[in-house]
Amino acid sequence: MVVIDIETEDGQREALRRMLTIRAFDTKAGDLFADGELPGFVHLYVGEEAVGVGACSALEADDYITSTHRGHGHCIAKGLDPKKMMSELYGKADGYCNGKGGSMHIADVDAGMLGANGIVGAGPPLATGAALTAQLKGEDKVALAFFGDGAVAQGQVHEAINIAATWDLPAVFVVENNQYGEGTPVEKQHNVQNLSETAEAYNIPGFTVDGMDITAVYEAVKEARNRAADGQGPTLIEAETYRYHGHFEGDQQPYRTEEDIDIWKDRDAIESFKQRLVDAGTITEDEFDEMKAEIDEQIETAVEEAKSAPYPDPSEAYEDMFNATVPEISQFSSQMRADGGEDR
Amino acid sequence: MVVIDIETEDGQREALRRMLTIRAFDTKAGDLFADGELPGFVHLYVGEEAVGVGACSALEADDYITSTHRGHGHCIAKGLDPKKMMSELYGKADGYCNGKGGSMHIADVDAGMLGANGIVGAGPPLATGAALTAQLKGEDKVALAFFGDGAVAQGQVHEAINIAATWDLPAVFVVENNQYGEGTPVEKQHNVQNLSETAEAYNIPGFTVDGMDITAVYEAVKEARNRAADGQGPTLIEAETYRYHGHFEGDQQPYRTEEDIDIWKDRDAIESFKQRLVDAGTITEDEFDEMKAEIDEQIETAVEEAKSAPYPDPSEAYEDMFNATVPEISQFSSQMRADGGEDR
Amino acid sequence: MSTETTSGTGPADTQEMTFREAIRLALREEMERDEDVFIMGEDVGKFGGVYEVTGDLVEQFGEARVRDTPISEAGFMGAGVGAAATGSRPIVEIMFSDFIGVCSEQIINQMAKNRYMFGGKTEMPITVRTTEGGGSGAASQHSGTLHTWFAHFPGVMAVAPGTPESAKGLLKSAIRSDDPVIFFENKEIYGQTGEVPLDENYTLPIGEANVEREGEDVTVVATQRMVGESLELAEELDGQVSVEVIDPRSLYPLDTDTLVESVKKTGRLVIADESPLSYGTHAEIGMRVMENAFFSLDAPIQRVGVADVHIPFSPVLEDEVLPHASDVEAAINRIV
Amino acid sequence: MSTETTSGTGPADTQEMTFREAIRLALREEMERDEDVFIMGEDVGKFGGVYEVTGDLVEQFGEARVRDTPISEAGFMGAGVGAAATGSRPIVEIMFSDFIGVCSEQIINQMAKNRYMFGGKTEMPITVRTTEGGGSGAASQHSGTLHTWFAHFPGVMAVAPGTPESAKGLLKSAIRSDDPVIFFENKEIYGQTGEVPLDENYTLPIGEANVEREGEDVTVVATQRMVGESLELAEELDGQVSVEVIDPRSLYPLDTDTLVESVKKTGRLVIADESPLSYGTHAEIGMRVMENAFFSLDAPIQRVGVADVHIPFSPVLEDEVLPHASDVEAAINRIV
Ligand SMILES: Cc1ncc(C[n+]2csc(CCOP(=O)(O)OP(=O)(O)O)c2C)c(N)n1
Ligand SMILES: Cc1ncc(C[n+]2csc(CCOP(=O)(O)OP(=O)(O)O)c2C)c(N)n1
Ligand SMILES: [Mg+2]
Ligand SMILES: [Mg+2]
Repeated sequence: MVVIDIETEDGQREALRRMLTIRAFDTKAGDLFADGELPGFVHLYVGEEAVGVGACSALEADDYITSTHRGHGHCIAKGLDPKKMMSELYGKADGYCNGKGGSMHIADVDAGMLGANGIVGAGPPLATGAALTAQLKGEDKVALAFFGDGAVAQGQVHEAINIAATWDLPAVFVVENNQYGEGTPVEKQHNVQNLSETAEAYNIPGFTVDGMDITAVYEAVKEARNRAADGQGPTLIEAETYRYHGHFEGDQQPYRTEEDIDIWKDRDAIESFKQRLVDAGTITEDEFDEMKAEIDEQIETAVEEAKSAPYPDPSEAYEDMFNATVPEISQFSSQMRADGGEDR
Repeated sequence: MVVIDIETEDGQREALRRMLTIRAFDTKAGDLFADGELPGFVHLYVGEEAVGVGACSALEADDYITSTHRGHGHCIAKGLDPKKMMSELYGKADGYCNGKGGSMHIADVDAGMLGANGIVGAGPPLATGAALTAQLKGEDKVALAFFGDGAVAQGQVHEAINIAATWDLPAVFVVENNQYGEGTPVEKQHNVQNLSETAEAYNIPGFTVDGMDITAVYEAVKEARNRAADGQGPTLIEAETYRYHGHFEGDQQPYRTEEDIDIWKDRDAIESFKQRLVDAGTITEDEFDEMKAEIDEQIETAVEEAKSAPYPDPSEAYEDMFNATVPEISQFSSQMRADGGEDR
Repeated sequence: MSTETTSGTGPADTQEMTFREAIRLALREEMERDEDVFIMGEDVGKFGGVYEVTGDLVEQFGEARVRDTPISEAGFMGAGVGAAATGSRPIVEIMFSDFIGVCSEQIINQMAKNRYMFGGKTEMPITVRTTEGGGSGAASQHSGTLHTWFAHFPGVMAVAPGTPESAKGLLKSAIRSDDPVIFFENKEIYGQTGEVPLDENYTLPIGEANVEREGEDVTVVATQRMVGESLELAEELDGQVSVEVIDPRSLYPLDTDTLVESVKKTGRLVIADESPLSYGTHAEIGMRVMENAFFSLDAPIQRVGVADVHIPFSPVLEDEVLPHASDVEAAINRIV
Repeated sequence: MSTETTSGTGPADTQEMTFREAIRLALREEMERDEDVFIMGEDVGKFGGVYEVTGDLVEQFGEARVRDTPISEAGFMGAGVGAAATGSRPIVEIMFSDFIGVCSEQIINQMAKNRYMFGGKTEMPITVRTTEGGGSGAASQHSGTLHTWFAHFPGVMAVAPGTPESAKGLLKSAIRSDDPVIFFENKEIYGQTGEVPLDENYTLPIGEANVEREGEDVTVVATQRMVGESLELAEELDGQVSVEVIDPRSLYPLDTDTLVESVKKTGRLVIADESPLSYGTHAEIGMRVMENAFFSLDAPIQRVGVADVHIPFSPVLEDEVLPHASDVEAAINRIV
């Protein structure tokens, strides 16, 4: 992973680029899904870009993140390659998971990305475990878990934070409060006003930050990373944000109106960050447009390449279950394959 | 269940009687276990009597409680019959569960006692559900969950409290902080100083009370019950207490010393409550001794009767799985029984 | 498909509807019939359920009885158990059976055990509805078939119907039952249609298999999606091989008699179910038949299922691992 | 019992020890051998484990590597998965397998699926140790036998040894394995003794059954406690019936070949395992044998297990439902 030093101008431009890449990637993914191009579900990160990029900009290259079903943004923020991501969305052999994972399971463990995750709340315990490895081995690594407002109601999230807090593990917990868990608003899921109040239950620092402001996210996570790396244990950060699309593509969204969405769009994170950079002279309008065009083209190319990439061979469905060889799989599968191969 | 009005002298005497009954019952159970009389595990409530009795004194007859593996005290506090409890500990046919449940599963749903429970943290969701029934049916009933300090680290406890808080259910959550989960001290399980701080995560009232003082427990629970019945939602009460025995009988207790225990014994809840009643003239020393002797005799009788009571017929092992008849059970069991019946 | 009804009304009283609609109808009728029935789950209310099963029920019954929950399956599964123990008759929806690992404790140690542990002194009238199965590119964490776990675990009934009619009749029985029932809905057949009795008292007993099609040469015991696929295959093979197709409908209790009777007639058995093969539903069905029709079997029993892998994302891979009619056909060919 | 070792040292290098001690020895040796190995669970440290398995290990390896946890099985199971994905080799203890319902999500959706979902690009070197079985009056929530769940669920290996020697050899293999292994320890045999190789490199391959005793008339496939009971029974029956006793040791993968070979010789099979019978371990073993030795079977396969009930508390009831040697004997008598 290329680390972004967001305190430099280069870093700021790179952060902007990643936010734009997420937006372009996920907008495109939404269109492709609507066109029936992509199988399964896609959950888009559009609107929430400042959270993923702000948080990852505060990490070091070897740090870990865990992600969610809404994971594309985290992947790009952590430096993953949109091309291999797009191929994965298409289920192609050159995707991150060779087509086995799809949108909800993109991972690149070597890059510290421990996996998107289809199970709400499953990521934080994994981050606690990655932080435990770091503590046991005395490595200067931190594990950051992204999870949603809805996930805060999951038992295993509670358990993971409590363990990390009790053991002073180098972990950072980032709640992406995008105001809804599917169609259920946050106030129907929790009794607290701010989800950062749950930090009180673990006697760890808890902050609510503006998730539409990349700098605010960056600063909070930076401080949390420093604490964590220092042996002072985890921090809980709630980033208030909003998803512009439905929960998944196809969601009719009976639970909110266009106007509700517009209120947040008016505070769009990319727009405002860009404006700040323009005002500061870090980037010009022209450079910005160029950057955007470049990214759009990058994504177009990714789509083209993904489309034309080969599917995995069907036989690969029976590989990768175990490191060891398990006779059951080869026996059962060779029988299944011998049978009906042709008319599938 | 006979409700105790602890604000009357009769009620105070009855509360004292129940505390003494718990102490006598569980001390006896410990002796019987040591003598190899009782199968399985027994977890004793000795030392914690003020919590169970104080809390149940604040309930109405139709209210529900859920309990734990350390449930004898809750049973007696809720008015269950020590005789049927003792029979259950012996696995006899006239026990509360006809011998099927044993110490860890005593229940009397009609009396509002929804069951001791061998799974740490499993009770609070059940209490949330009982409270939900009350809310849905508009009944004036409250459900109170007892659980340990260790259980606060369980995900389902978090989920249960969050749901009850979000739905304003008539529930009361009572943490019996006896300072240990098995051999692990509370500070190795949690990062907070007082477990009542976890109430902040649910935006509900949280109190820490002296669990060695029955009045303190009673008052806190009474207020919580009123709130709950009033539609104002749950309260979390931490009662600080101590178990005088090991986690289970047989525990070598490498994690603490006799002196540690003595510090708490000096503040014994029964001793101090008795002293207050004697000072107030509610009971005389003689009356107290008489009460104690009566209870000891009651427990002795319970043991004698339990010993001589018949075991359930072995065939009953195949009953009670379902309300409906399931052919599998009768087929498999009749085969098993036809076989090896005699030499068991 | 049979159109038996318990009330004796004729086949005229049926209506063609989808599997999904049949379930919704069962829910609606039982909620109308019994005030103690309520539904609890994630986005079952205004959202209508991610597979649109609860649909508009919230409009008729209100938010209290069609209740959106926080994402806390253990909490609300446990709340269902506690509610069932205190006079309610809850229906708990777990969006995908793949998620049941977050709340299986409340199922196995509370729901399934209370009655027994308490010496029969309590009832547990709760129904858990959940979805199963691959076929839509939902990948490994949203495509599993887990019913073997709950067919195996004592103290719960496991129902997994293959047709809209069975779905209605069995779900109504599940809701009315005083025992806990886990009701598995295969996502791929939500849109399949069939004639469904409109009689509000139409129920099907849990534990009765249904001979969906009679045949002489081979018995295909098929569940869920495989029922329809096997019926189509049987039609195709008509004239060459005479295939009897049976939907056990309930996996626990399992109607051994109907299966055994069929195999005594045909002498051959293929079991088609989407579970992973090792220690799967197939093995029990096979053993039951073997124990009761050992000397009638003319050929080894054939299992059609998933070859002990997860359901992969890529369409080519997913298609590869899922059982299809072609696999059933190959299995038939091996033994006929 | 065989005393094969992988290093070629002789039988002199064994020592009699209990099942519990054999496990502790395996843990100690692997922790000495590999710094990345650590143990995590409730009261595994100073307390020594409720069944005294970890014992004094904390004194040798310290509290960081023999790590007491909060009562948060999902949290620390998930932490185990996360640790395994990042270079550690954790051993997670779940005190009773009955509790596994609070953390099965992390097993089935993370531990078991990561490698596959990620296209083989990660390893999952984690071992879960847990206890099973009835016989000590621990009642329904502390006496279950749940291994069928994990033998069935794809992506984890399920090991359930019946002797101290197997326990040592297989646990060491489990810890060294880069795949997730769930290691089931029957509580009732913790005190049973046997000769155990002391060689630090003694391991047993996961997936190999062991013929514990050769015989001609009937094959008894027995697991866990039933291994010892069946061996004793075989001795008793010596002269009347010649009983072959096989411990599969690993339920997934299952050594079909060894079982099939035996049944081809004896023509008769009894399967004794403490799982509930319906959809239990027995059914798969039976099906495998039937699929591969159909025409060698001279009599229906017999299953000995628990008749689909929970383990009750009262000693008379518990004794009634648990399988015993007498049940195995009756099963043999039915077919020999
Ligand atoms: C344990 C579990 N329960 C339910 C679901 C279904 N589900 C997927 S995403 C989602 C909403 C999650 O809300 P939140 O955590 O706020 O994340 P967001 O989608 O808003 O990013 C739900 C209920 C799941 N995947 N896992
Ligand atoms: C889910 C679960 N995990 C672990 C256990 C084993 N166990 C039984 S009691 C206990 C300690 C409980 O501590 P606490 O909640 O403080 O209650 P206490 O025993 O102190 O009353 C443990 C770990 C269990 N029964 N259930
Ligand atoms: Mg959200
Ligand atoms: Mg405690």
